[in-house]
Amino acid sequence: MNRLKTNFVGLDLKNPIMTASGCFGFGLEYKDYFDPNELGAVVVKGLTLEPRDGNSGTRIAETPGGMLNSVGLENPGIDHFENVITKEIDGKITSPIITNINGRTIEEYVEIAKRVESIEAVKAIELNISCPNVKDGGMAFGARPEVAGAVTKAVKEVTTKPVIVKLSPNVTDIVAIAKIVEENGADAVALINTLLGMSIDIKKKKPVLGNIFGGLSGPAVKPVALRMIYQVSQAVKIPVLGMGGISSVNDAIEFLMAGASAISLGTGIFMNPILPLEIKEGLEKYCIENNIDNISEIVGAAHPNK
Amino acid sequence: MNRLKTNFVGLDLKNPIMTASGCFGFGLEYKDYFDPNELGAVVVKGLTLEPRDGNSGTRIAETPGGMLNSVGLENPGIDHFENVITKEIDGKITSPIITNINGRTIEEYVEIAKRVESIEAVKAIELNISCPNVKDGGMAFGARPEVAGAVTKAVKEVTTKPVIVKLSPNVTDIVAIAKIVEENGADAVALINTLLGMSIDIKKKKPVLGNIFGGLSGPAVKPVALRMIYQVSQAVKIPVLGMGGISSVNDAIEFLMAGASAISLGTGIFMNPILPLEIKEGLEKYCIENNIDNISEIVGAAHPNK
Amino acid sequence: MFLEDGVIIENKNMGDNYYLMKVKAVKSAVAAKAGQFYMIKCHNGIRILGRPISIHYADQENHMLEFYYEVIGEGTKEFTNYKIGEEIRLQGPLGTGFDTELKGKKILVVGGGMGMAPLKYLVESVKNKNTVTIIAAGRDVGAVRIADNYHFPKEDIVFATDDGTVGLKGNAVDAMKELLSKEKYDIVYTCGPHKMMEAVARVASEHNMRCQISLEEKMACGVKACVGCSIKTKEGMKRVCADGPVFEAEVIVDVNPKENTGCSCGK
Amino acid sequence: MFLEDGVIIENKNMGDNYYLMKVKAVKSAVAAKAGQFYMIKCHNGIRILGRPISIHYADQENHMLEFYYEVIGEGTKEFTNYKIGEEIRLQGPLGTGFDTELKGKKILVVGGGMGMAPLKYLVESVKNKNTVTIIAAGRDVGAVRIADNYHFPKEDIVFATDDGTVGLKGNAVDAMKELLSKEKYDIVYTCGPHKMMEAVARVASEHNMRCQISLEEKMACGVKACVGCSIKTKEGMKRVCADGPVFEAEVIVDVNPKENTGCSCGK
Ligand SMILES: Cc1cc2nc3c(=O)[nH]c(=O)nc-3n(C[C@H](O)[C@H](O)[C@H](O)COP(=O)(O)OP(=O)(O)OC[C@H]3O[C@@H](n4cnc5c(N)ncnc54)[C@H](O)[C@@H]3O)c2cc1C
Ligand SMILES: Cc1cc2nc3c(=O)[nH]c(=O)nc-3n(C[C@H](O)[C@H](O)[C@H](O)COP(=O)(O)OP(=O)(O)OC[C@H]3O[C@@H](n4cnc5c(N)ncnc54)[C@H](O)[C@@H]3O)c2cc1C
Ligand SMILES: Cc1cc2nc3c(=O)[nH]c(=O)nc-3n(C[C@H](O)[C@H](O)[C@H](O)COP(=O)(O)O)c2cc1C
Ligand SMILES: Cc1cc2nc3c(=O)[nH]c(=O)nc-3n(C[C@H](O)[C@H](O)[C@H](O)COP(=O)(O)O)c2cc1C
Ligand code: FES
Ligand code: FES
Repeated sequence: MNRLKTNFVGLDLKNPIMTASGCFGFGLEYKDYFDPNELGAVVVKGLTLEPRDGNSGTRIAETPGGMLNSVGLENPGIDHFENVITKEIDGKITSPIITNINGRTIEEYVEIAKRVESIEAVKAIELNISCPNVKDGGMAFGARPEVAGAVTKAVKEVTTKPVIVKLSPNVTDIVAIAKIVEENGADAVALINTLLGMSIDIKKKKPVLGNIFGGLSGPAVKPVALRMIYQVSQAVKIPVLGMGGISSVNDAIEFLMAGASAISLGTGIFMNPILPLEIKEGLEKYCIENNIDNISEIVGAAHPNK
Repeated sequence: MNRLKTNFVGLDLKNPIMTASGCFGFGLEYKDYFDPNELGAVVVKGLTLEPRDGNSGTRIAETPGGMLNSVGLENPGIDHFENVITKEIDGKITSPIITNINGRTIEEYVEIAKRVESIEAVKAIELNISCPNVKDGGMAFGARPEVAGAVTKAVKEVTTKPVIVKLSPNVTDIVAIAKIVEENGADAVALINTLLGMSIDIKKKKPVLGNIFGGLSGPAVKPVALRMIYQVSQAVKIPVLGMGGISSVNDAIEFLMAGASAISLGTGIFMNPILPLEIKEGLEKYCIENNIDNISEIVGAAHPNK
Repeated sequence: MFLEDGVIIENKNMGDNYYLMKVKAVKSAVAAKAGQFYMIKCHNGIRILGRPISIHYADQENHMLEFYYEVIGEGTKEFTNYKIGEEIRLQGPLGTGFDTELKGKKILVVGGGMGMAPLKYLVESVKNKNTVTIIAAGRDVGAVRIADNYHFPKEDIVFATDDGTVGLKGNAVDAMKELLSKEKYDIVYTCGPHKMMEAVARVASEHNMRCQISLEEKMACGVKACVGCSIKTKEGMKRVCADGPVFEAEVIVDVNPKENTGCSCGK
Repeated sequence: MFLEDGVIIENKNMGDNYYLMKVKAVKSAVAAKAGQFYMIKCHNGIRILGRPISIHYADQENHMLEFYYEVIGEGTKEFTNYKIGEEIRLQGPLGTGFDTELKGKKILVVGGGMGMAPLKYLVESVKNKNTVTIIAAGRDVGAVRIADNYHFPKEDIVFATDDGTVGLKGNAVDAMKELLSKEKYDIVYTCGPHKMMEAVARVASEHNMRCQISLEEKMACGVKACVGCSIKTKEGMKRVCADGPVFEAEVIVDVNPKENTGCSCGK
């Protein structure tokens, strides 16, 4: 009996454990530490239409119990992904591949979604709406409900693949945004992306990151992630992919109980490259010890009605 | 030469080090560890018109590099503060006292501000707008610019004491809120209050806190606090009182360089009861070693124009 | 109240998940009073709050403090790795302990499991001027093994275990009732699972005995600065860290029992 | 690449802020190649990222690795407290090291300060089949003391210090130019402050010599999964953790010098 078997947005997964976009390259980078096919799904680095060099200067800063990154979506572009990377991973990664897609305008999102549509290996799309919307004065797509709804709708119209909309936590009301992307056809929501933060080099009297600001991730953000997942999972009917600081089996259980149907591991893998395996084994053990036939039974267990 | 002497909202302070509301009781609780008169100012526990018992159930949860609290504004009420507490601390605390005030409606804020106006010992008001606004469907006063502006204006109209408006970080655009409270007469802004978070007890399958959600504070939130202080201090002309995770001398310097004219210590005091003294001595040493006549010279040093 | 860096001179497993830590700490050992506690700082900075641990025993002459602790989560697990010679930062002594200013009284001490930790020093503080009877209750023999560490004739301790592996098969209240059927006591001190203490307090009240109980709450500051540990009592809100952890049972028990403001002790 | 728990067998101060740590780690000692590095996990969980530290020396027979480190911040400060017998988690060996597949060449090795750390094992890996000359440069005598730990006759090492406390009074490039005025070399390996390496690379290029340089960047994953350590090169974006840390100087130097994408090494 596989107690971890999970169906998420129509995909049959061995388990509810995925990788967080941007923390697992394109799937093979950690293969010396564990077999990526042990994962429920592999979410790859955020892609854009054109290749991007990302931000200049220092891009990583450690913070207490967390880290900041300002890689700025460095990626080889959708062409390279389609023509080179999918070939490199072909046969080597049999777990479903999910691409994380990004644009500067709704048109760019639509364009890249169309490109992904024809890539067989890709089983679902994670729509990252945390990026600044250049047409909207640089405020993130995910910051305004109408805009979040519009981009979701536009992408849904051009793809048959399930669309998981990845929400930014840097908002006053994440529930409102989750609801509107649900209304506009999202198959699931993923949360949380990074919290906007910064760090200062007191010797140089300058921000540590070349880009000044960066995204905060890791254990430090866990309580915020759990709160948002708990709120959103009660407000929408679509499933939630939970992430933000998971670094142990107990953390994973907390996220499931908060209402995440599946989880993504990011910074936790940097801290411990075999974390996905440890969580997989830990969840199995938890099910056996607690007489649980399937891990999905604990999803949302901490909700008030349970 | 006192290199730490600072003027903040018209108050002459020995140094820019204050306590964070709710983390230092009413000023004498830590007196066995250090003399509270070593502080630039003492910000006392949030007060309401009526005494409040606060939230029931567990109110404290530790999180990675941080903590959650849901004390729910337990406080003895303004009467008790005026009639009993000000007498208890009279003569014992000579550093300026700043009261943190809270209401459920604008009227309540006005009422309590009027009461504070007549209390001689209180040298300034910290207006906490992170509480839910009962008349506005429970969304925090600090979450909507118009409301934040309105409460600031109403309080300013009934007091002659400087008003420091304390902002909630749980918003999409903290700069917009800072600007509107500035326009409405705030003498300074204080940030950040706690990030809304939660924690789950996986054995009980329930939220750890009786109130489900709580406020995240401590080192974990430092990067978010620094980012917001950096943004706000460049956008407004009034001074910024910075806080959120300060637990070392270097942290204090980071906050000053980010643009805070003064700093408050909260959770860091729980971690190390003599932190305020260590920071005071550390800042003095920093000034001497770096040939700085007054610590205010480094305020905003990390800003781009510097 | 102060901060002191103590030096660990012993830190050993006492069976199951129980550990005894002996610390050399001059000021702390002298200042400690029965029922008070120290906040012990974890070395791992990811855990920012001190762990409240009761004074198990204080040897004022040799400047030594004993802590008896159970591994519950990551913090107490971390404690088990501390080596002899390592320093730990103590904040304390904190709180209001037991009333030990008694003379010529018949005292009944009822401990349940880890609740027996603070009672060793209580017994030391009152046994010379009073007559003391001790009930040591727990799940099984492991849970009451802490009594071996008391400076008290083991044969004079009344044991009660749920599984009967040692002493009476039954709980603390069963043992208490049995004693009360034969003897009268002036005061009961109790520490253990909240439900046990409530039951003990009720029996005490039925017998018109004064009863002091020791509570647990999650704490951040330990000095009544954060009101995180506040509980509702008959005398209004009280801070477990400062007004307690020891309270007169009558101000605590039966306060709004539907509201979960009593005690976080989930045992 | 793998994870291994090594056991510390030595961890001593080498003067100033410099430390030498010897670790017993079977797989790691055997797998290590000159110029590669390990990410060392801090014990204090508040520091979540591994610290990249070069392989100073690997004794394959005795399964021992040497790390030579300087205290920079809290992480390396923490390292100094690790005791003999304590375990440390190593992730590695990571990255692309120096080209050590040379035979019969005249090799010039130019190290500056802590940049000399990876060069010990480089020298060990090439000295038998080639002729090696070493320049050890640094601020003062303390900064070049690391050379004492090389398995190389000290009198054959050319020292250069800014303050002249040992060897030539001058920098690495001064020493290099002096050597080049007398001799020809086939290849230069260099590691040290970025400005020094750039200057060394320029001189090498003027003399038509191949030059390998070893870069530093802040890292999160160490395995090219996060692109945090990416830098712009003449061959496009490269990851210092995997494509480097050792690069041919020509692909790095003079790339868009106005953009701060080169190297975080602020020394
Ligand atoms: C006044 C007082 C005296 C105590 N004396 C003893 C003693 O002598 N021996 C002993 O073994 N235990 C004692 N405890 C309980 C002890 O404090 C907890 O077991 C310990 O804090 C658990 O820490 P952890 O990191 O292992 O557990 P975790 O559950 O990982 O801790 C998470 C957080 O919750 C807090 N916490 C968890 N359980 C409790 C609890 N029961 N009470 C208060 N805070 C808790 C921790 O301090 C920490 O902040 C006492 C508690 C109080 C309030
Ligand atoms: C490939 C490589 C090999 C290295 N080899 C050695 C060596 O053999 N000996 C040695 O003493 N040092 C070496 N360093 C530098 C060493 O990694 C840093 O000095 C160390 O990480 C500082 O950690 P800290 O916690 O003391 O400092 P902090 O400044 O507190 O560290 C904060 C964060 O920045 C990172 N960081 C700080 N400085 C550097 C740096 N120069 N390079 C990369 N990350 C940095 C830390 O890893 C940490 O994530 C090497 C760096 C790299 C990239
Ligand atoms: C180095 C790094 C790169 C990231 N890149 C992306 C990205 O390209 N697209 C995206 O949606 N999220 C990206 N993220 C966010 C993560 O996918 C994840 O949402 C966040 O880090 C919180 O999870 P964690 O704490 O487990 O890392 C990135 C995070 C990190 C640390
Ligand atoms: C236990 C506790 C109680 C608090 N009570 C108040 C309060 O009454 N009013 C208020 O404005 N902020 C309150 N705060 C927020 C702090 O003043 C501060 O803004 C926040 O904790 C961030 O700073 P820190 O990380 O240094 O603690 C409280 C924080 C804590 C931890
Ligand atoms: S722990 Fe802060 S008031 Fe008791
Ligand atoms: S450190 Fe992650 S790609 Fe190099």
